[in-house]
Amino acid sequence: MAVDSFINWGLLALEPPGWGGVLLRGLLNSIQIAIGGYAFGLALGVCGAFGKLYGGPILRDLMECYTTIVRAVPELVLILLLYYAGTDALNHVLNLVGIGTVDISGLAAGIFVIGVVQGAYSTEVLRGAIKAVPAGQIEAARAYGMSPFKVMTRVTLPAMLPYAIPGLSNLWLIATKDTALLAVVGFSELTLVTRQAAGATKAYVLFFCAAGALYLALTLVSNVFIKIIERHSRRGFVEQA
Amino acid sequence: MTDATPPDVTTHAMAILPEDLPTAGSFFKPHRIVLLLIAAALVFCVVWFMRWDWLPQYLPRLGHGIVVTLAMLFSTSILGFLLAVPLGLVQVTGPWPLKTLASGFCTIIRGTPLLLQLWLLYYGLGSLFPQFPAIRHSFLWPYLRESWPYGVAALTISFAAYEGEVMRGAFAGVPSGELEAARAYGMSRWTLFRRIWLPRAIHRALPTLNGETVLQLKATPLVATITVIDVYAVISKVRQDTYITYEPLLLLALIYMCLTGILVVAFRHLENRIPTRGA
Amino acid sequence: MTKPAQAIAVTNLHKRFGPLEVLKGVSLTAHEGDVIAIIGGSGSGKSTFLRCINMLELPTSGSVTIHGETIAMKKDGHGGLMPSDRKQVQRLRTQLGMVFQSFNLWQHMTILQNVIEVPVHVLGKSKDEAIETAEALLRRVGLFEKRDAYPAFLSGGQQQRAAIARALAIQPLVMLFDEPTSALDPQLVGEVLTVIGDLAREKRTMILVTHEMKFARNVANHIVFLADGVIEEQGSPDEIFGNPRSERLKKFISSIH
Amino acid sequence: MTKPAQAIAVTNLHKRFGPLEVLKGVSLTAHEGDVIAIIGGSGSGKSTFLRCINMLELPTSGSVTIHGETIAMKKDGHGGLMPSDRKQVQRLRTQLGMVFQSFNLWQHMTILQNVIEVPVHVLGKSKDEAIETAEALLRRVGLFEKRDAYPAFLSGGQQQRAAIARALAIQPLVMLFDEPTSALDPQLVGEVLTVIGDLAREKRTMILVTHEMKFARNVANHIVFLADGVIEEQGSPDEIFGNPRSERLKKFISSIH
Amino acid sequence: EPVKVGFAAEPYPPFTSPDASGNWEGWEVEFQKAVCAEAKLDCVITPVAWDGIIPALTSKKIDIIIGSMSITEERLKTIDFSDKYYNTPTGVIGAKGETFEATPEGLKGKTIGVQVSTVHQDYANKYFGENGATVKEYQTQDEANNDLAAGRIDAVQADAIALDAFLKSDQGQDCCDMKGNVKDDPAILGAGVGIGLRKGEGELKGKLNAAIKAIRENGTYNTFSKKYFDFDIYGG
Ligand SMILES: Nc1ncnc2c1ncn2[C@@H]1O[C@H](COP(=O)(O)OP(=O)(O)OP(=O)(O)O)[C@@H](O)[C@H]1O
Ligand SMILES: Nc1ncnc2c1ncn2[C@@H]1O[C@H](COP(=O)(O)OP(=O)(O)OP(=O)(O)O)[C@@H](O)[C@H]1O
Ligand SMILES: [Mg+2]
Ligand SMILES: [Mg+2]
Repeated sequence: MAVDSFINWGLLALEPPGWGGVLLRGLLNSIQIAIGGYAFGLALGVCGAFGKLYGGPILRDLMECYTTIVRAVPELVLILLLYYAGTDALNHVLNLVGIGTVDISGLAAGIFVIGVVQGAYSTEVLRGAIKAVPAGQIEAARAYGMSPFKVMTRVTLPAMLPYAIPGLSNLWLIATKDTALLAVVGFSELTLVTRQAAGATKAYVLFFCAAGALYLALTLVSNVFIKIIERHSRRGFVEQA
Repeated sequence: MTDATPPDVTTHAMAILPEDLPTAGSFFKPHRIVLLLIAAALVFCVVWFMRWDWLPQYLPRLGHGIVVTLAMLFSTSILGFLLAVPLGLVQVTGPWPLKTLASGFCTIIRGTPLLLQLWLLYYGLGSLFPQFPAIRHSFLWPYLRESWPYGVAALTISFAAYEGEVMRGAFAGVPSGELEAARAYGMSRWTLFRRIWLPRAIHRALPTLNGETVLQLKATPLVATITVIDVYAVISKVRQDTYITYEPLLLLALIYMCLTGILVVAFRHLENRIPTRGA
Repeated sequence: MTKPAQAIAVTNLHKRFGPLEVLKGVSLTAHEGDVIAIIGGSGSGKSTFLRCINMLELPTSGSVTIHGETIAMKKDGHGGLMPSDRKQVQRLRTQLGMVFQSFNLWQHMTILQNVIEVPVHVLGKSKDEAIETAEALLRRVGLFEKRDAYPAFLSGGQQQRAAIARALAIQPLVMLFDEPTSALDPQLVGEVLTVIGDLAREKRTMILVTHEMKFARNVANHIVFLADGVIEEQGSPDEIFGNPRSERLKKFISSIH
Repeated sequence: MTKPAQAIAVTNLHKRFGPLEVLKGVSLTAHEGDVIAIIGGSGSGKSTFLRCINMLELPTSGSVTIHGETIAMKKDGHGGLMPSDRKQVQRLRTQLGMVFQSFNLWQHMTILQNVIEVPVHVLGKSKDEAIETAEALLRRVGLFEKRDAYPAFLSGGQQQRAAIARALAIQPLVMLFDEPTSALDPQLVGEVLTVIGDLAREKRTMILVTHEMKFARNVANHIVFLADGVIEEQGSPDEIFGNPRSERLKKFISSIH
Repeated sequence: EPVKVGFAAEPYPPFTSPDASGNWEGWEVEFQKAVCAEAKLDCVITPVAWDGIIPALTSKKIDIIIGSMSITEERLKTIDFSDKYYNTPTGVIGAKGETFEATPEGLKGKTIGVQVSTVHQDYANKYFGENGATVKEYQTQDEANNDLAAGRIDAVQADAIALDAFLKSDQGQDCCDMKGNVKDDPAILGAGVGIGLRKGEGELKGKLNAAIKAIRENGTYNTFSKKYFDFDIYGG
């Protein structure tokens, strides 16, 4: 019987009673969270990397703690902790400053959680990339009278991109896959809706394979864009064999 | 003559590595004492004001859970690595059908979430097995009934795919001169592989292997979602039994930090055994 | 003959790296139109001296005056000095066109973008105006055709000429050259020296650290021999090369030939 | 005087890389105790010739005989040859001790492990015996103290001496050296040449490609000048250096001095 | 101010199950609609992971739980409950062809699946686990049913109604049948299912209690219950 449903392609139809539409909406959710979390993580990462490289000793140690903890604790545990404690703590803080509680949507919480995890990873990637920029390039900028902010925006950041892009693109692929972990907190992204669909129809193999194909497609499409971005960022660099 | 390949940037960004450990000498600085005091106060608050009365009752189970986690980690890393070597090798020298197969395998596994692979194996494949009486009555059934074989399989496959990529790079990166020297002294292909190419590739890949193993540790809690009782599952149970939200999770984070720390220190020892010069 | 205005005056400059005192009181004045060549053995502190002038290294003591304006310094609490007014340093740096030994062109910009970067983003010139000046400068150093290429695709000599154009684009009071040819192979040295020689003929104020003695002799009107952190001897090229007095300088010159 | 036995005989060797014919029929015989130096301009095919002897490059045509045993070859279907018996090649290769320009020591093994690797794992000697021989060899090349160091921690000259010990450890009939000193800076060249000179004095059969003409003249008993894929001239050192006949050799020798 | 109604994001027929258009349906969904309408609350349904449903409540991700949550002593330490809105017996199912009773003796040596952090887990541990059975915990009821069908476990203990719905499904019909109800133990199995809410929200609790009472009295409760059950689910 399960063998029948395994080849029952009708279950994947976009319109109900097919579950294709549900899966696609789940995928959309996953992509939204991945994009949001990635962008938030990148912003954290830029601050983190500069904090770690140029901050005072205390800031540097705090950043070190942040990246160490995130890199030592499984994402799944972090996601649980942040999902429950993070929003709780945020509301506590808001309460203290007297703004009152805010209603944190699952989407926002998901973005926050993925963002915090990604933030630590991209801190490390960006820090490595900034350190790879030849010191002379930054020195030259200073020698011609650029202010520290100008040095950062005009030279350091653009010059480190080629070194950062491979790492950052891997992080993007990781972000898309980490959204699956939000299934354990009941957020209806692709993996959870897949499980619901599979549970409701008992066509496990079909739905898990379908979801796998969607994730894979997302990865492959991302790879195409990554290639383009990489090529663009490496203009000005002699190709290394 | 630097030969220490830096670990893959992403692995480094995601996993603590031996080089991240502070040395005792560089660690103590004036402001650190203040930070340590604040941290100590924080820990004190956590211990004092939060609920820990459940802990003694669950200690034996936690111990058991840690053993399961470590068993998962070591068995899947070793099995995965054994698979990764041929996966990497055929991508470097194999005939094209094998090459395509291996790189396709790596792409697919690396392109989909581990959680999904785990569920596909356990709920998908696992629910197909009982429909075949031949399987149901074979000697394998007592194992196929359990959930841990599926966890081991999924983690092994995933590790093999990630490590296969690493080994591909490592095999390709062994300087051709060293292989040529081996050939010039009359080594057969198998001796060359066993004595020079493989150890040299592992030597090169060691920093990345370290990182990937830490990542593998971080992936193990996923098996709790298919009813394997690892340390994560024990903590879930504590939470569900007691309805305490944060304390068990904090303890869990601490446990994983300790496990990671131990792993990293072990790797530092391993790395120091074969010195490499340079950056 | 009235003396031209002072361009740079360095007074009693000391610089210490930890236990090592690299500069032990160096004073030097450059007037407008001067071409000063600094020579000396490896590790004698030539680069450090040049980098102290535009505060890429902070001196331990002493003062630097650019066009009559002394850089305001304060104690940094570790026995050294630091600029008390960062804005002032940034402003004065735009009067010093530094050319580095290793070019230090910005790799993510084309040659033209490299040259207009500072005029547009630091000096606040309009982009059109900057491009016009830049193209004239690039034509002058013979790189007009390469203006849209990225630095990595240029030969060392071309890169160094681009770096010179970049420094000239800020219309500096003084050009500082730190061994501008020593990262180049002999074939490429010539093209860069030609450009610098042209600048000297135009009476552009320059301070250059160089190992090319023949070139220094031809181009500079004043030679400074640095040894062990002090100015061991200085004077006109003919004095220095034709009639060296100190033992050290004699030895240095003989070792070069 | 009876002629010593033939160690290596190469007959009419051709080697083609795609459209480029690098070796156009080279024949050479080395008897036991011969020290043959191959000289020639860059790209003349010296390395290729040496690598063809132990089949690191497969010749397009021609034959190689080692100690009277000819390497059996068959057509590879692309217009070249390939060994018909891989085992034979492996066996004969253990009679040729190749020393590479870039050392090619195995980086994951200590020096001692490098030296005993082939005796133990290819020749099947006992480990103790291999260690004994290896230590004697290392003592001879002056590296006994370094036997437990990894190659990356040795200077280039030390690495090359270790590579020579590794090649000697297989007790080869013939040592093949491919520019064993050209990856070294001048200071380090001396120590390696001393070791090779010692080997020559012991009447060990050697074929060496070198750019050190003075050394070749002192050490070799036969010089081969390769040009454009053929042996342009060969003879005793005195003939070659004292009385070169061909125009090319004359030009080559004058360009070296 | 909308009230967020939490329940487990997993199929739990006939109480809650998703359909292919992503909507949730079932008896409990209708009950929730009726209560909210009666109490004039603006309710939004918010599926969450069962495992984290109480933390979600205390951290205000949801405001009330309408998710077949039994009222127990242990839970009352952390959260508050409305009056019960249904109560059903607890059953045990097993593979067809196997014959055993839903008693400690009958289940000795067997592996019995329960959903984690349910009253059934506590009950099974106390009555079966301590008498020679292996209790295996599942994150969702669906997984437990599924593993029973796959032959990985021998029995499943749960709410009799939920089990009944499973037995009526294609999969359940093929594999399993009801082995009977377990002996009641109100101390563990609780006093029925109530709406969970945070402590100290007396006003909301009052509204909900009143609404439950009202729909019971005005017949709404019976009307929608008839669609799903042919007996009185409210229980005695
Ligand atoms: N940042 C630094 N930290 C410590 N020591 C330094 C630093 N920069 C330079 N030194 C030391 O200061 C001394 C002078 O260096 P400097 O680069 O000025 O020499 P130089 O005259 O330019 O030599 P060269 O001709 O080799 O470029 C050297 O001994 C050098 O090692
Ligand atoms: N694997 C190869 N594929 C194609 N061409 C090759 C290959 N190896 C060598 N060649 C070409 O063969 C010619 C001879 O090379 P070879 O290395 O034998 O010269 P050589 O005499 O050793 O020169 P040098 O003194 O520079 O080492 C060169 O033109 C080289 O480019
Ligand atoms: Mg210098
Ligand atoms: Mg060669």
